[in-house]
Amino acid sequence: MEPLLSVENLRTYFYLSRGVVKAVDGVSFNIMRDEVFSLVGETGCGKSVTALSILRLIGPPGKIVSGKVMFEGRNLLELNEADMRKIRGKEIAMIFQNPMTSLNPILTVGFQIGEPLMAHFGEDKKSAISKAIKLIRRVKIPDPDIRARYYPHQFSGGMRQRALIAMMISCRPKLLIADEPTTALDVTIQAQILDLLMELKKDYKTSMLMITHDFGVVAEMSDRVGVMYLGNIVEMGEVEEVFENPLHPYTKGLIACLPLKPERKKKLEHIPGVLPSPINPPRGCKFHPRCKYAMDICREKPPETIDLGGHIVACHMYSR
Amino acid sequence: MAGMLKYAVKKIFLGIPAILGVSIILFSIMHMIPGDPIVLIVGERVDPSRIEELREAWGLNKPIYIQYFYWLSHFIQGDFGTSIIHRQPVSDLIFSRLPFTIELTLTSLIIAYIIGIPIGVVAALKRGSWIDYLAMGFAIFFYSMPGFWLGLMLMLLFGLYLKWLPLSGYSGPESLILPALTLALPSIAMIARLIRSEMLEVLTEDYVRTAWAKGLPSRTVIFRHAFKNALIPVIVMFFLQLPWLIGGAVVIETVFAWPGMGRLLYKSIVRQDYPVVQAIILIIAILTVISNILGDIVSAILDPRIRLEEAG
Amino acid sequence: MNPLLEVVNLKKYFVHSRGILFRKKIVVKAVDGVSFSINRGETFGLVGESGSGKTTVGLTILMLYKPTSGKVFFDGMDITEIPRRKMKEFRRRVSVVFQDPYSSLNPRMTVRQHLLRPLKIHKIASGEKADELIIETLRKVGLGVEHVHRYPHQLSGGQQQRVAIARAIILRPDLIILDEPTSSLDVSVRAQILNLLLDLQKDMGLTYLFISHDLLTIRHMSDKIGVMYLGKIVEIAETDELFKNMKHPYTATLLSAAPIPDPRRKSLKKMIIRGEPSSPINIPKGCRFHPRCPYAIEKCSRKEPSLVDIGGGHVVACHRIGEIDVSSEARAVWSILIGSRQVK
Amino acid sequence: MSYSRRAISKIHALIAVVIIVAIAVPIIFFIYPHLMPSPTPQIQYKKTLVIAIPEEPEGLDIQQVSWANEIHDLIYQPLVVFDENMNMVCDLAVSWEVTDNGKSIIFHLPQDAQFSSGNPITAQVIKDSIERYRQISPYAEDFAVVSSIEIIDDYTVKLVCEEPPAYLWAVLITVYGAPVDVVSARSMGNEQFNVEAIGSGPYKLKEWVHGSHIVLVRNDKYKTNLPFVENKGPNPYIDEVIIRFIPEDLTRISELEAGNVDIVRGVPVDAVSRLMQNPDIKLYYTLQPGIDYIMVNVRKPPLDDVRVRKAIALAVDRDSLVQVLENTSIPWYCFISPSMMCYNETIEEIAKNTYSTNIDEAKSLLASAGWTDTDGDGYVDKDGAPLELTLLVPVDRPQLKRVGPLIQDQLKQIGIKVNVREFEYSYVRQKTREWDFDLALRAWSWADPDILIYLVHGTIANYTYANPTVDQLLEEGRTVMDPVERTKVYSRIQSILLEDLPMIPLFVNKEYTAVRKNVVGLIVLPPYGSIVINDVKIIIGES
Amino acid sequence: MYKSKIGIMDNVLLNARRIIEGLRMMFYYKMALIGFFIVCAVTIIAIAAPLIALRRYDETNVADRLKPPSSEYPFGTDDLGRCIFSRVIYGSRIALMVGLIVMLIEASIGVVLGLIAGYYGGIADKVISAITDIIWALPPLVLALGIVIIIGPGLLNVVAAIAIVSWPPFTRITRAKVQSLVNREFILAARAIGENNFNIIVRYILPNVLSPIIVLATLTIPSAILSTTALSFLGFGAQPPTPDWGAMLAEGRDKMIYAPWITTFPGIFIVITALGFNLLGDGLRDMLDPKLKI
Repeated sequence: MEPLLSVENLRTYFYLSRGVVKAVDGVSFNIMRDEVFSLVGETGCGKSVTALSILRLIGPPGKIVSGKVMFEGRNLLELNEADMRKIRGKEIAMIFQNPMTSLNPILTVGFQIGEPLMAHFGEDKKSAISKAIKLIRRVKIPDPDIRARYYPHQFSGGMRQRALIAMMISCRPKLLIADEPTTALDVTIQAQILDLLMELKKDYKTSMLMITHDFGVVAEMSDRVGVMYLGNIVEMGEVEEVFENPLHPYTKGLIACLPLKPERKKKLEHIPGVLPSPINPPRGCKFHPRCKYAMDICREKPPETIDLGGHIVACHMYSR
Repeated sequence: MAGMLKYAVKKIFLGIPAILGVSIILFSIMHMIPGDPIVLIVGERVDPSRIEELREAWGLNKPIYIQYFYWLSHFIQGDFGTSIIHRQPVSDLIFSRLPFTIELTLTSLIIAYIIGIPIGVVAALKRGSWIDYLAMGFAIFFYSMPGFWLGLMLMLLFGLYLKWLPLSGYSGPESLILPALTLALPSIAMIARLIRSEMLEVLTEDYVRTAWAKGLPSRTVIFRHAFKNALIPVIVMFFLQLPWLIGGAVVIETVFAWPGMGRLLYKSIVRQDYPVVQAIILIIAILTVISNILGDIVSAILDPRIRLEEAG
Repeated sequence: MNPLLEVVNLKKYFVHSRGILFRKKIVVKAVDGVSFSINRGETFGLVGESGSGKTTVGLTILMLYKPTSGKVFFDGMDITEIPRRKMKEFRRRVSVVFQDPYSSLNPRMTVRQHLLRPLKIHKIASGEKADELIIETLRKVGLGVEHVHRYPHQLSGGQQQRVAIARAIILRPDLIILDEPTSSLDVSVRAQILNLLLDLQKDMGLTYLFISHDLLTIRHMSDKIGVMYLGKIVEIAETDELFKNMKHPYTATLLSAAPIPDPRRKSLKKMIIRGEPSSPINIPKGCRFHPRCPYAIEKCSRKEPSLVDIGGGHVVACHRIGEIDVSSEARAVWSILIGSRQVK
Repeated sequence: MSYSRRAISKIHALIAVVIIVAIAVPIIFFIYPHLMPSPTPQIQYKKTLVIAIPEEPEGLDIQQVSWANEIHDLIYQPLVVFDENMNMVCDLAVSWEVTDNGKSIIFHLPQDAQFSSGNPITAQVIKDSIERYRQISPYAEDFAVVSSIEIIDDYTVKLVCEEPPAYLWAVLITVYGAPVDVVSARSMGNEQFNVEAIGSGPYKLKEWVHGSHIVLVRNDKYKTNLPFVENKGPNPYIDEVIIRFIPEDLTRISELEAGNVDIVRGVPVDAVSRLMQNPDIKLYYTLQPGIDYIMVNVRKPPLDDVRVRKAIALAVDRDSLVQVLENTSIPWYCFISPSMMCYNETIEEIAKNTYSTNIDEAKSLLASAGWTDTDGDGYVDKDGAPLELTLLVPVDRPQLKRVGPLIQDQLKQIGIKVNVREFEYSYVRQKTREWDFDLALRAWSWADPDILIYLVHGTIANYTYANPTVDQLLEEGRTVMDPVERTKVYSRIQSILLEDLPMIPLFVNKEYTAVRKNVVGLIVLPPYGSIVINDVKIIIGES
Repeated sequence: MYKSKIGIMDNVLLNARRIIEGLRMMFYYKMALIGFFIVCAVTIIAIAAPLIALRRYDETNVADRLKPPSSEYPFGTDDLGRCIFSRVIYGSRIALMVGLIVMLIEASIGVVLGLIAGYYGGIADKVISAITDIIWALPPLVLALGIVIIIGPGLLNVVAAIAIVSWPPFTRITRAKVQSLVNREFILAARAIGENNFNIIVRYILPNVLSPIIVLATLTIPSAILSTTALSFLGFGAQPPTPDWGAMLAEGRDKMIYAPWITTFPGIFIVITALGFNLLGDGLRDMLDPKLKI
């Protein structure tokens, strides 16, 4: 089956005065229709930049250097700005991490939710806002008629995230990118929002790209997962498969170091060392300085990605 | 709006101690100036005994605090007193000049904003490009120029050589252009700087990114989501600058023989005309309080966060 | 044995004036009557969501905030009213590690200066001796001499947190207040820091007050846990007891709502409670949790439940103890967790 | 940003347009009328005379102000004035006579004289006017000598004095001595009268825009007895006189050159040579009735030593000073200038011979006073202390401000270290009055030598200098009516002062009035350069 | 201060790297670089003034007055026959001195008050803020004029007067910045280890508010130079024969038409110097804190 979105060998670099940061350095993955795909990784691994690159929302000093982002047969990276604008919000929508700051403080929530409708379907303000009210009801904010006239600061964090979701599903996008949608929220609210997202996904038959650092969220939400480390996907596969049978030493380490031992106050497994500087990443496999299985070849040569029957891994241990 | 009114009244009352403070400090400063206004104003052929008589006649021989309370009690009743130098009611001297001052100040501020805001916005959008450098360089150039030199050069160029504009004085709206421009050109840099940094800040805000991600046209993103937000503090700044400029135009008023208050204030300080100085400074202080209130009200109108905080 | 720290009915209200136009006073009841005690060498976990007041408890115990009322006994002395001289002693014996390591270090001070200050203030050491102590302490937290002259921004998040910990232990304190020490760190680093904290506790005989919103981390670290909601503790118990036999609906909710890193979790129903926490400005009458509680009855909105000891030091503040069994669901989740797979 | 570059460039275009519009629209809007052959220029030349003066007057009531200016000249009409040769002639008065051995002056008034308000000018009015002056003017002492004012009939008034009032003429010929409409003043109150003063001069107040200008209109009731004007009534050629206050010299002169102003008073030194070359401009000048001088604190060592004062007088190179002033001044050595009464050329000759620049003599005088340069630092010293003096310079007297540093440099040549301190003139005067100074640059303008009583009289003047002989002579000078005898008295005073040197004369300024060529018939009268515009016509169309 | 033996080299290298990094940043911000070069040039001129100048700055020569620029007098002479070139060169000393002294006074008053107001809050904050607001609302030039009249003329008095009336921006910036810092965790941490208020202000807060202060201080220098110019225009500037650019400009303005060199050269030097500091300040702001609102 044709994937909805196919990212091929995407590279996005940031040209800073200190040097070049290769934030995304050759990332490839597919998202099928009606699928939830997660990108998981620690701070600075490039998962957010990947998402922003898909929508071409990278501003200077960042630049998409190469690669392809195929969406319904079109390479988004080659579209002109006007066509790209038609994609954003309408075909592919994105929810950002911090609901507190992602809404414009001087516009009403209803108006902001209606804005994509005005921009993409040429609706007038009145009908856009009346549709916005329906959307607000849909994301389960009480009293939608009144709330539409509220300003963001009158909303709590959870409600703002709901409003953002309403805004982003207003044009019934085919793909919804959620960049750490619950990180800034409390546990109980987080559960509500994740629940809402899953419900909407089912109703609207939207595919989702979930960006998170939280393995819990990944496990609950996704069908497939890609694990990123320093600009590369090191492992990718069905969620159950990756969790049950992690192949890459990094993935193994991450899962092992969760504080889930039956006995408390015992030492946890951990990945030694620190994240290397993104400006001067290690030669060869970027993970090798922290890898307890590192071999000589790891220091020399970046590993190829190996497809082990839908479970993809980039590690020399598995190369033939 | 009733609330606003209530607030304004309250704020003015709160401003009264500050204004009183200003007036007391000023009164003492004026009396600290060595010298005696009468000796200063009269010419050579005056008898020393006559000076004493005048001092008594004009109430200048009383202790300072009595002079002050006398002056204050009259001021409260709307009597600004009599100028020592001009022997005329201070209110006449001031209120005939005030319209000119406000006209000049407002015009120059508006010019500065009209030119400064686009420069700042372009500089912010094109940060680090030659346009940024050029725009800010241009603005800073005028900012670095002594005001009277700029004024005299503009006057000689447009008034004397090209004969495009009136040289000086007030003879209709076109005579406003040169002094207003002289006053405005240096302020452009300030405003451009401010709007630039506001824009830079707003452009990195998450909600601007959200707006891009919604697929809004750039025009909408930049104006509706970035510029509007960046403008709020700049507009509030407008009101805060207003009183500051009123007394600050001494130099420009002198160059262009503009009948404003700055020149009167300057002359009155130099010649120790206490009642005039006191009255002008107090008016400026009151204007400051009023413009602060206006600034608050405007920012409340523009920014729902403040507006609703007050209402709720 | 006397507890090292005893908090009795601690209250901390913040009074703000809000509004530019119409100023009005707003009372935020951040901590509204909290009592617990920590024994020497023990770790007490304080868990709760944002706004529950757990951080304020920590800062008030440290006397960085003046308590509105209540008492804090440290090693038998009431530190809410001790003289300045004694205060210094208290400062030496109690230290703190904050959540965000970058903002808890002065960006304009090197690692050495950070560690030297406490030594100077408390006149512990100076000169060469101080430097030796600094290096020794850095070694203890897993840093080397090469880090001595670095500025915080030249260190990674984990290293920054190690510096913060080094600062906290350099005076050899008795009690360390750990305010979400790992929640801003990445998973791989988090484990390192947790291990370090455990090591230090063992080596130095430290007592911890461990504040976190993450039930799993807090379970791993604590001997005893208090669950906070809107400025009050709703449940306190020994860790194992709490997880096996949680009584308060909120405690159960917290565990159930947390995303569990196991795909098998998908098959279990989640306990999703409605609404959002009320604001500490506007605390609901009766049980603070009742507007969101699935088990709430009429009484809950009327009367505030008090903490009841149900045996073995397990105290709960709920009107419906015994009537409902919140832990069956939690136990199911728990079994998945504890039956954690082994990583090959 | 990559995703919006195109859009931003559109915004640029938009913003550029906004800027251009913001700048261009006002310019086009305001300039357009100027580019068109506009039939309505802003200032009308034919019937309106525009005069630019540096400072706004304090007030219009001549009896309340401390400085008279051009506006008062036009609003008021003295009884008598000096003509161009400094002979006394009638203005308002028909005639005058001196009686009672010079102790009384009788003025005869015209029978139909009126103020611009229409109130008649009678003997009673003259009396009331002088009485009012004695009450409220800062210069009330001017009439102190008048013991009583007798009304002989409605049109004859007699000023009776205790002794011959020699110096009273100096007041009477100025606008200070002009009658004011006392009846109106009484009904208006003094404050209001100061704004809307009424006199009997050729023009009356129409409008005073504070800080900007005053508009005067023709006083149709004006009549004069001035012998040297052709037009003895209202000037039909000038309906209005606009007096603009332009403090900045360059602006004032530029306005004249641009043709927006017909007459400029207070022509700055720097503009004189330039204006002389301008074919569109005529320059008139009168000589300052007084001198610019250095006042010396004779009580303060080392200036209490006359040798030091003389050395200073000898060290100052007045020719250089004048050169720096573009020759708009004349070097001066004695205390009475040619445009003052009792001027004596011989004294000036003697003074010039005595105090012409002579560095060597100055140095030897200093040496004889014990001041020599022992440490070779270029400055003389005595008992280890260098000779260091502070020179107060008034910033608002352009001539004095300019020569300050030059005098400093000249005194350096004889080894005196001078620190220049600049203040407003009034403040310099205050400092000297308080004896808190070493040297101060000062000036006066008053045609009668009686002014000296306010400068060097031991008790009246209250300056540092006191000499009983001088005091006595000054008092005598007030009472001598015969000009020749009076000149002798003041010559004696000058001789003593030249010996004592409490003041060191520097120069006498030429006071210029710049007028556009097409303004004809203007008369500038000594000693104060008052302008008489009875015969003025402004011809337009003439280049 | 005692330095650990181990790591001294490390430290040296570290600091060297920071300086190089700073200079490299400067190159990245071209405006700042231009400003920096101008400031350096003016400073060099000021230091080397006796070597560059052709004559004494107070040497009058009436015979050579009002000479246009020539090989003998590169910038011409003024109405007293003084060499404008030499005066302009010596004037750079005055300008820099004025700028630096004003900046130092303003910064010390403003920063101290700002630190107190921001750190202690409460009544101290209210009082200081009120004073700051009042002073800032009054026209600074006129106020400075009044003070000059009280304390008498002279360059140092002018400098003091300007400084006394224009410190409020320092207080405001410092106060705002301090307020954003006082509840930061490292301040809490400092209090937790027992630092007293003085040490917290000096060691923890001050270094962190320094960057906006440096920017503001740089921008204060040109405005001080321009303020003295304005006071000179009103007749209250430097006392003769001080070769103050502003005084030269103000005194020569009547001859702007027929002896323009008297004003042109000091004017150009004022503009260039002020431009240099302004560019440097603006560039520094871009480097240190682009969102700073000054």
